[in-house]
Amino acid sequence: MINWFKLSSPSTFYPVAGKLIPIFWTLAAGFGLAGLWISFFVAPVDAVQGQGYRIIFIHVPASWMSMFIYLVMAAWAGLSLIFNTRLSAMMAQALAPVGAWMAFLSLWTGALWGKPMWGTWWVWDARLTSELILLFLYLGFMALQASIDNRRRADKAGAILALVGVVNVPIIYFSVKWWNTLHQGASVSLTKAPAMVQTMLWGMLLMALCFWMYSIAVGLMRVRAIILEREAHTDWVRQLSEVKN
Amino acid sequence: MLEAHGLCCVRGERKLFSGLNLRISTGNCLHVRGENGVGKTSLLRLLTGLSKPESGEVLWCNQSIALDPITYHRELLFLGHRDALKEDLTALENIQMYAALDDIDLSQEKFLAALWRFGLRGRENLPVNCLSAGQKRRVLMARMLTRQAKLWILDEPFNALDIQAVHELQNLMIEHLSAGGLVVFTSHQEVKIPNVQVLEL
Amino acid sequence: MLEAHGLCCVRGERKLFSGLNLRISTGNCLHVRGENGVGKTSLLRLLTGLSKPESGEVLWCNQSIALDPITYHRELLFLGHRDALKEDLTALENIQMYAALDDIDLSQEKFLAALWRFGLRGRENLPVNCLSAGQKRRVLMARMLTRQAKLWILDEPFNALDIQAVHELQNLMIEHLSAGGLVVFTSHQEVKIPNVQVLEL
Amino acid sequence: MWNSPAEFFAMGGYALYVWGSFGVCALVLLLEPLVVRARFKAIVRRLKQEQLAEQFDRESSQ
Amino acid sequence: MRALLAVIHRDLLLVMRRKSEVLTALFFFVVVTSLFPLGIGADTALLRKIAPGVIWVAALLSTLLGLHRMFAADYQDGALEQLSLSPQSMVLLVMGKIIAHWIVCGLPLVLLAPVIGIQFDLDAGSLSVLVATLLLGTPVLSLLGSIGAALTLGVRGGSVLMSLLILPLYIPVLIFGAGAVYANSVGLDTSGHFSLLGALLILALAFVPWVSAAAVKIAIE
Amino acid sequence: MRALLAVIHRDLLLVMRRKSEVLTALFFFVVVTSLFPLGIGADTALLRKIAPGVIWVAALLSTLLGLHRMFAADYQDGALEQLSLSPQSMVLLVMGKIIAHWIVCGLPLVLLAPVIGIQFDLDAGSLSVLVATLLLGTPVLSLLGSIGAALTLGVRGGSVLMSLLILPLYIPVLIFGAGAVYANSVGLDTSGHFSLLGALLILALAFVPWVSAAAVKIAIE
Ligand code: HEM
Ligand SMILES: Nc1ncnc2c1ncn2[C@@H]1O[C@H](COP(=O)(O)OP(=O)(O)OP(=O)(O)O)[C@@H](O)[C@H]1O
Ligand SMILES: Nc1ncnc2c1ncn2[C@@H]1O[C@H](COP(=O)(O)OP(=O)(O)OP(=O)(O)O)[C@@H](O)[C@H]1O
Ligand SMILES: [Mg+2]
Ligand SMILES: [Mg+2]
Repeated sequence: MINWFKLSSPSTFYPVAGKLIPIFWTLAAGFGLAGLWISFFVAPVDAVQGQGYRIIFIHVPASWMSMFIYLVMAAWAGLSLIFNTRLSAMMAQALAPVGAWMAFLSLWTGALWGKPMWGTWWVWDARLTSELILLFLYLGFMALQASIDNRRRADKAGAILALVGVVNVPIIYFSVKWWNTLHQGASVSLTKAPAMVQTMLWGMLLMALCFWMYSIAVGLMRVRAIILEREAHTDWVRQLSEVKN
Repeated sequence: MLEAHGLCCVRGERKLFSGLNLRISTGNCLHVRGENGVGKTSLLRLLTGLSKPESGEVLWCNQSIALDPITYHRELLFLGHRDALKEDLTALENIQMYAALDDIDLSQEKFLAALWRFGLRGRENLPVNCLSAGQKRRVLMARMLTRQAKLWILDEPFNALDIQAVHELQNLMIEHLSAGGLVVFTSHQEVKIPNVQVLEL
Repeated sequence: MLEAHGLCCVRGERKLFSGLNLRISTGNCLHVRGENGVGKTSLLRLLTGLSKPESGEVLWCNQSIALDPITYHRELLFLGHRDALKEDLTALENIQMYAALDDIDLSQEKFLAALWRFGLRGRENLPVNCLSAGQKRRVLMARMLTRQAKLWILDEPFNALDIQAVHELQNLMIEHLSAGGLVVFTSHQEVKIPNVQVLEL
Repeated sequence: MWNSPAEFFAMGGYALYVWGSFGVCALVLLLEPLVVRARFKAIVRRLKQEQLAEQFDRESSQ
Repeated sequence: MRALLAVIHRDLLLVMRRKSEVLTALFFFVVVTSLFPLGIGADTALLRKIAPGVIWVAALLSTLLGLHRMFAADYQDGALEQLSLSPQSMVLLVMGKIIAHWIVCGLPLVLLAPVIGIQFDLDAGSLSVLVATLLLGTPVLSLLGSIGAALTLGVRGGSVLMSLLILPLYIPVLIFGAGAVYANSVGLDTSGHFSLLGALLILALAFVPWVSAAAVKIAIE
Repeated sequence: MRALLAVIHRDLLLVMRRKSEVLTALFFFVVVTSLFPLGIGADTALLRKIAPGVIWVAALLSTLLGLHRMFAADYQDGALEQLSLSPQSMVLLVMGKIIAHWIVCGLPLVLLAPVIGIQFDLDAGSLSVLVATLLLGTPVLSLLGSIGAALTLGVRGGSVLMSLLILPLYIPVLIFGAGAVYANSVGLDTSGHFSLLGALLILALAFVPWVSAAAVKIAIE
């Protein structure tokens, strides 16, 4: 039985994270290679979209992760607000940039996909718009934390913002959706991708797993850096082998 | 009665003090002293409940102030380094506004009398940004009079005051103590108040 | 040599003083005294040229300061009630930034030494908003050292300083005077500086 | 499925879009951990320096 | 209750002392809406089409501009500390400040909107819908805004950072607000929009004061 | 010259200390331009038509938002007094502050404009004209803005009052800037617009620093 309370202190978590990181890197690389192989060499050409559809193998995982990470981040933030645990605040801080990058990738790949498929880089569709707003929420969270010097205050303020964001994301999503269905632009209509071939589904799943593992790995790396930074003056950091001369 | 047990205060990575105990009972006065940056202001903010101690607790009438801050605040007056006066409002409006928020009902004359007592006659209706540094502090002294709180926590109240005003403030504090009030204050100057406890930080 | 002839100062509808003459020569010190609101700060601002007198003029080396303010400002250091420190920058950055604007070339060590002299060792790289009230004033003292101006005009420089810092500031002023500088300052406290002129407003 | 590498890289005429997506994606996913690692190392270096400075302080005060 | 009124009275008094301040949110609203025809051109049909969007965006921006005033000045001169030490619940004080903000920055917009609408050649039906949406929507803007204002207290560049934090939260209000006017102009039913706006208002009223009070407390700690 | 650089360096340092501040003017620009489609609807043809106006108005507003920062903080903590007591001409100091403001609030907009343009479906030609107009126009915005920022120093609610004072001055820039993009998109000659923008820039550079310096001096008296 793991003692969760013990693990929630930065000093015990720091070495554990150090051990976990390589594991997650290996997993990410494994899933990634398999996923890439399927996406380029196994999955057949799409009847409508030709080879262009292969963007789906990174677009969809990135989109999923961007949303999922926000939830996880907000959960950590909420924990830090309620139980006043240092580690969970650090987790939230570490996850924000990862999530922001995922949101960026989703937008980028989506735009690059949109140009050949819809003839335009961007449309004001519900899903796209709410992804853009999600990116803003990430950036706002990061900007807020960066501009408050007092760590304790930065954590709490960030946590409040993250929680408010969680309430708002679904509201935003549905509002944009209703808005869009009311007076939709005539130029494009978002058709769902044609029924997924089995192999495509597999490719997507593998890539999604790869992104997931990657996010965990990078998140842990960031947490370790943050822990060192924040606990620089504690005794246990001074005793660390990598810090000792 | 104000008590503190095992207070510990950390700012940034610096531990300012720890294991600090104090106890002030009715009619008593505590002078917190120490050199610049030793943590006097930080201690006072802990006592008001504006910031939370790293460990330890503050008790008012044997009850932790974190439990029922509103009752505690009803008995408390805190003056900090900053004067918390609205520069656009007049001296009179400023103290009236605070009284309204503090749930205090006084007639206009009372407020004027308080201002006059501290040499602000003729300046009641000047916006505070026209007042001199010392006159701003005098407005705060008038607020001390009208606030009717039992516990005063004052951070360097003698700053910027001229000699006569320093005397008046000391008299005000002595009056308050003899009426059963409590005072905690900091000051780098010598203060002539009978039987004052001193806490050297 | 700083001179003023027939200065008259009006704030709002109140005439604070008029026909005020003064004359301070090299190595001398003027202590402006008076109760709160009598017009000390207003006088000092006239002397710096920040505000213009209703009538009369201020002369520096027999030349009106309004004629060539830049040359005058090169020799002048003024510290007011407000500390004019950027809260986001560190103490070191603050005095370096002022030095750059004042056209002063000093090595980093000089700045650090100035800060250390006033007890800010270990706090050079803390943003100023983390410093205590007295520590902020100490940063200003460090600036007095690095500014290399001839004429110091100081508005209540002893506020918020602890006893030891008050001593150090007095020594600094005495040093400056004996090096041929001029000092004009206000203070409500007694100050121990040899042969200081007093101006009662 | 692919008859030649050239065909593979041409992606049926969608090269710009597909490789633009995959390229930027790979770039981000590779650069991010590198940047984080560099930051981590910088922190460790700073901590080491601080400890050294403290050691000197202690030795010189003795 | 008395404290609530005291806070509102105090904030309004402060605003009145600078008479210009009462009018500036309003002027800003007018100026921004007038800039658009200048930037876009005078094509009436086009203007009528974009009118709901432009007016709502302008309303949103002018609410935003006054927001930093809600707590920042009090924070800087220590008055917020004193407020939090007064024997009142923080939620009440925050609520008072929000109401005062709405009276200064929201209400005038509602009253002026018809005039602006006429500039964009809207008909009477659209105008009344516009006013109704603003009446429901601007309080939500003030409420949500208070969160951002509280979170960015004492943070340099706060007012710009605040915009960044809040604008995403404003989007649903904007969409339903502008959407209702548009729907009305093309003859669709607007009750859906209105009930959604109402729901947003109730939600915000129920939760926001607590959130903002918590944020303020964090800021003064 | 050294003082000019010192002021610029100091202001940029202050901005960098709050890392977020570098990006916020930019974020605001992005967010405002993204609000419009939400308020107006997703009709691409319509969006393309209003794009120049919207982008220019957004640029104008985001410059505006950062303006109060130019002098206000320095004024409040007495640093502006100290600056004016330094042995430098006030004009130089003001110029330094204007340049720093442009680097933080103007330049990023110029760089980001193409991305926003793409969101509104502008073609490459229009995009390059847009960037060129912004490059000429945003310095004028910073320059003119400094006058307003200086005039409203120490006036509560100054930032809103300031917008009010400045927006009328901004209108020519807006008209020529958005006009050039529009003219290009309908195939007209744009050199007239550009030379007018250039003239505005030269005029502003020649006079504004003196005016602002005078205004600052009045404010601190
Ligand atoms: C900038 C542009 C785009 C953005 C921001 C974007 C965003 C998203 C998001 C957030 C999701 C996950 C939604 C969910 O699972 O419910 C998603 C899924 C998806 N997107 Fe995109 N997208 C963009 C462009 C495109 C384009 C151009 C296409 C194809 C023509 C496309 C096809 C898909 C498909 C097939 C899925 C998965 C479908 C599903 O799971 O239901 N997207 N996108
Ligand atoms: N983030 C921080 N990191 C390190 N030290 C800090 C931080 N914030 C505050 N401090 C230190 O905490 C102390 C705060 O002290 P405080 O303001 O309580 O002093 P004080 O006793 O009131 O002094 P004064 O007499 O000057 O008013 C200062 O020494 C300051 O340098
Ligand atoms: N607009 C105004 N109308 C009337 N009186 C004014 C106005 N502005 C300032 N005053 C008065 O001018 C005086 C300003 O004095 P000043 O600030 O120079 O005082 P001081 O001698 O420095 O006092 P302190 O010791 O308190 O710092 C005050 O008495 C103030 O009331
Ligand atoms: Mg203190
Ligand atoms: Mg004075």
